[in-house]
Amino acid sequence: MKIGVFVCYCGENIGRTVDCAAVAKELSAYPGVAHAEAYKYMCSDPGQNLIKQAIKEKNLDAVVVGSCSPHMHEKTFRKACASAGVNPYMVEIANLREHCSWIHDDIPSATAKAIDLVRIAVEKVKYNEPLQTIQVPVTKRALVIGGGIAGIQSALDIANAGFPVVLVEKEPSIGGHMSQLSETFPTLDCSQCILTPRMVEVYQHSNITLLTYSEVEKVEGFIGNFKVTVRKKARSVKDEVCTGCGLCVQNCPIKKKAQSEFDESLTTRPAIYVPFPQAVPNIPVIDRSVCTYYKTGKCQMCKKVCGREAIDFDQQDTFLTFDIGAIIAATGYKLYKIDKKPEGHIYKGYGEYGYGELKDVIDGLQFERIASASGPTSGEILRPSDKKEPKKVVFVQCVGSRDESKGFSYCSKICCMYTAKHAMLYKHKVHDGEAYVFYMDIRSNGKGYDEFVRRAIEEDGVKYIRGRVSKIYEENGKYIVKGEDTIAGVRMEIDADMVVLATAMIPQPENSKVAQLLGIPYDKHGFMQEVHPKLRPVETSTGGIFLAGACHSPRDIPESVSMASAAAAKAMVLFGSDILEREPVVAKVEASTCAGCFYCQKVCAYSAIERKEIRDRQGNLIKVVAYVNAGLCQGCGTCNATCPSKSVELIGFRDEQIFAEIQSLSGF
Amino acid sequence: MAEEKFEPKVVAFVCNWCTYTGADLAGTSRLKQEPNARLIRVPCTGRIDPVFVIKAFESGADGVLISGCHPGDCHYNTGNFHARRRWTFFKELLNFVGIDSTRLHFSWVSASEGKKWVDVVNGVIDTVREQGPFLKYKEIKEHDFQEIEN
Amino acid sequence: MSQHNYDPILQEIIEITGKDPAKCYQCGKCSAGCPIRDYEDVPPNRVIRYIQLGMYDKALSSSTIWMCAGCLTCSSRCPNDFEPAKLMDALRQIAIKKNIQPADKKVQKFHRAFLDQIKANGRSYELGLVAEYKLLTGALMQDVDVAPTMFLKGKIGILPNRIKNKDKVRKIFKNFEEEGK
Amino acid sequence: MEIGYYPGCSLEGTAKEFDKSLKEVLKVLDVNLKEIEDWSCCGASSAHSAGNTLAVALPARNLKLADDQGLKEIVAPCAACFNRLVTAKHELKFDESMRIKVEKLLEEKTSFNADIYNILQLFQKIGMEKIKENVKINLKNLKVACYYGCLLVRPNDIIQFDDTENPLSMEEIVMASGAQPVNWNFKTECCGASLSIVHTGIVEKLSKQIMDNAILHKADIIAVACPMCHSNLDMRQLNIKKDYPGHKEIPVVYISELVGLALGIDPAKLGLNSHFIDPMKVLNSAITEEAAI
Repeated sequence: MKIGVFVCYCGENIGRTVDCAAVAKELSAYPGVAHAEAYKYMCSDPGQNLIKQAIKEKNLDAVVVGSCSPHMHEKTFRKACASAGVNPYMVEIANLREHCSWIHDDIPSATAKAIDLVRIAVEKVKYNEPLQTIQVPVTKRALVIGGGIAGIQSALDIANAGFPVVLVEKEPSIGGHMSQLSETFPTLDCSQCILTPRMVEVYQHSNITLLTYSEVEKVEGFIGNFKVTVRKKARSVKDEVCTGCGLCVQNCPIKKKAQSEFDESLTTRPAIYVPFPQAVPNIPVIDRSVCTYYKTGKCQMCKKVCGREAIDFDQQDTFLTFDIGAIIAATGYKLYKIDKKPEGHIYKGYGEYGYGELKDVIDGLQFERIASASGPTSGEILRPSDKKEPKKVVFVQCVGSRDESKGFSYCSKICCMYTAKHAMLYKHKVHDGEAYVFYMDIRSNGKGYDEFVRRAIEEDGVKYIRGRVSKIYEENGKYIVKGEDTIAGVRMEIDADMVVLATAMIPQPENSKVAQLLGIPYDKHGFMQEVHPKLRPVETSTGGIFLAGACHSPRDIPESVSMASAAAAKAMVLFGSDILEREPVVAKVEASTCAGCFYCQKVCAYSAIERKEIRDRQGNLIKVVAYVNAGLCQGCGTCNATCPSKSVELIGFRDEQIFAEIQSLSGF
Repeated sequence: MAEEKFEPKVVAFVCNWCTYTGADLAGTSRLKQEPNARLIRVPCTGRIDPVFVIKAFESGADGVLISGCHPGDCHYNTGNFHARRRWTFFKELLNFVGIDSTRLHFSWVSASEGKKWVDVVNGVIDTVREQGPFLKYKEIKEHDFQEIEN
Repeated sequence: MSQHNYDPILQEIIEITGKDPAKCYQCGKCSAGCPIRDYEDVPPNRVIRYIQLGMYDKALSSSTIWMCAGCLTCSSRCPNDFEPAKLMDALRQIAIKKNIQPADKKVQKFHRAFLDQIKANGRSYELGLVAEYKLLTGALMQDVDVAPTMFLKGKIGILPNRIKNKDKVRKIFKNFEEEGK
Repeated sequence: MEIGYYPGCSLEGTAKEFDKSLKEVLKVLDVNLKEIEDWSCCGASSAHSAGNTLAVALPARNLKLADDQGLKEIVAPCAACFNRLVTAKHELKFDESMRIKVEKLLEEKTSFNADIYNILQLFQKIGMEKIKENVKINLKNLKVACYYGCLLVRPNDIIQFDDTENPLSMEEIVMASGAQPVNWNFKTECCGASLSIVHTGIVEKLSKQIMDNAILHKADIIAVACPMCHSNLDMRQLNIKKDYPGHKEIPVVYISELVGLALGIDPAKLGLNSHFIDPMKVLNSAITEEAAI
């Protein structure tokens, strides 16, 4: 093998502390090195030409460049060499700048180290092999998990760009939490009025396959080539026949047994139900846990009244599989409940606020339902216990959030704004009512947000008290709220008629399960993790999987929508080409020595190790060996280090390459 | 001990994403370091085979440093976790074969911890300098290994 | 532990309490739930604030540190895992050492009388305690209406219950006083 | 069953009936108390005002005595003593430097193996079934507010006993004794504790709030497990009646007295005659009504 060594002065950056000429001279005599020279700026055009020229003149088949960090210019030099006919993976970089000249002062020792560093690279490159980038085809269909506002936005964006989308929602209707909201800050738009058209658009879009009351069951494959299995849960109603007339719902005799999920348990719903009037699709579902038929075999009232014979008590779950190129997780959030948690739970409940047992101490979503025109009180502010109008309402922020002791260190971000909105809505509806807000800090950093909070204080007369509440208890139908105004340094004890707690936003409990299905990391709370917090905020560490909305972290509607569009854009970038190119640094199994122990499979974080049967010509099974799915492998090499029989090798970082590097140091 | 000044040789196996980049940052920040360490870049600490360490000592290293991402920060999700599990077992093995395991060092240095990298590297070099040259391996190699082979 | 400050008093506080006052984010939940809140001259959260600002004299001379009943309601409800009650302990200890006189000396005197009783007898002896406390404070007439009933009901012994190895307990006190020097 | 006993100073003085009633009850429930010989004061709330090491050293002496006398488990009925003993054990166990300092004060090695129980834990250990089996008198009509105070439940991470805000272990014992616990709001509010002698006025106000809440929730009687709570609620009630005209009286008894009564022990033997607010009227009427039915 003929190796060329090129040492860069990097102006003075390397040259000041490393005697570059001496390095080149030393290396020119090194075994295997056919050419060595130093130049002022190797990355410049003349520098690159120098390399290309040497390759041609000396017939080099490998190149080592002693320059800045490979993170800077490895790609540059690989490209230059490729254009001169040397395989780009026959190029190695010795980091003479960040790891040598910039961190040392003494010229002789820095020069000696530089020589070592170049030698290490030369030894490695001797064992390099020409490699080709991996090319994989791309299936141009997206899967969106979660039909809240984020999922809806992603699905519509991708569908409108002309690509097919499968949208999976676990509830009977899409819409998510946004459909429960009364009005939205800071404009006080009616939430349903702006959301419903989008829901309908999803339903009618020719590019969108909508699967409600469905869950993702299995995800196999890799970027551009996922195979996804979706479980369509049995609705007990044939969706292709049902017209959504609602007769079954009206006639169901079970009215009070089930709490309405949509109304946050403030009302009950029948056993056969549509979550809310604007539901999409407008097809009911039977809750088998409360339906009389599933308990006694009797009733069948819904079936009797249905003119279309759409009720199917024996319906089974069905499974659908799709070829998918990109996946967007938009699984959303839920609100933390303050009730007592079992021992060892990561969160603790709020005993000082009554563990959720005080009837008129409600959470933010419950207040939304009370304030909503479509809610149980038709928008009239009435407290749950006795349906009386509360004349004094206390809003408490940061319940759970920013409370390390209860298990949350983070700020839930949206509560400052929705609390201001709640207090405002209350004052608009109950003119002689008093509204108090206990807060720690007001975080209103959004367009028009701070103005909105000021409006609540200045125009609507909401009283803001800076301090956390220590205890809430009931006495004679009043709720005693014990707090302190830390600005005035005075105790504040308020006898409220109703208390609204702005409880923390936490991920859906299924979040971590979905993350595991997708093979993406999540934090200790269950929020899914992006690959880089600044520059790659919607991408995950698994190629082809993107994040949208509150499954990633607490966020409000505009932020969820923009993140959803960003995730859609990332998916469409992928769909922009037919073929994907990937670095060839992946693991490879030597089947002849593989003992089939599958330790590699256990340590692989990407499920890239598969089982492969080896058969003889007659088709008899000889053994089962490990096989690396190059599409999934990310090239960490953990399998390589784990393999007891040394049958897995990480291309580009094979054992003999690293041994050669170590060996080269025996002289230093 | 001999009077002549002993300069230790330290081989550092570092992961590409965290520590290598952290060391780059130390360079960009011009944070001075002792020149006794030689870095070998691997994609992930999970890639580091215990044999590499033995090989390094065999090649004349007086100390070995392994450094990767912080727990939970691994670029490859769990590579460093597997590495850690492997090493707790491996330290015992080193002692067993007669290599003083205090010459093997571990640290977590993230891409943003240039200063920490300098402290780690200088710390390891100083510790090894105090321990003196590592001669044991040569002895093992000359005697025990031969015996095993025979 | 953060290294934001090498102030010796702050260091002492951290050593006694095991918590850095920087943890407190001034939410005021401690003050909101403090049963003695109406009788303190400075709300507990402000005592912490004074420490955060290095205004130790203001904290050490407040009545709050002596009024604190040690009920630990604040510590158990603190959302950021700080322990205000422990801080009050620490400030009392520092105030004694620095000989800072509180506005209200009664609590300090009570604690002294209590510990003197243990030092003398190995156990606390309520009649002796009340007698000594009253001598220290001059509040001779307080509780006169309750005390006779207590005697009648056999609730106050006439003689202290002394333990056999009083010297052992005294030694603890002696060593403790030495430790402070 | 045999168990070590650390009565603490109060049980020799103002809380004599706590000691008396506990001993009577345990006789019926087949538990043998073995008092720690030569025990000394735990330092209560005063020692930690003086210094952390003193606050650990005083209880540490007693923990060592217990170990030396072969006691594997000890009960400290006084909530303050219980709290100090458990805290000291925790510090000795998890804070090496504290242990060394304390050993300097004691001039000997520490030893702290014995398990420490409060009186509610002791009853849990004995078992609710055992109490139920021995109940002789029906207290069905007696409504009891269980008052825990501070020191039984806080700090939760060290004490690790029941819920800080809404504990229920005393309620279980009350139910096992046949009486009815009421649900109320001030179970773990502070009565002012050691401020009793110094700032009597404050303690009276805090105690009054607690009693008023118990009365509001229809309690006939308050049960406690702490001598300080008891003296603040019972003894101070005399003054409260003077200072707050119209104050409605409510008797305050130790949980052991209540259990003893249910077990059919003579009220005088339980010390029920030595309270400032006589509980017998309320107790008798609860019992008589039942007899009439």
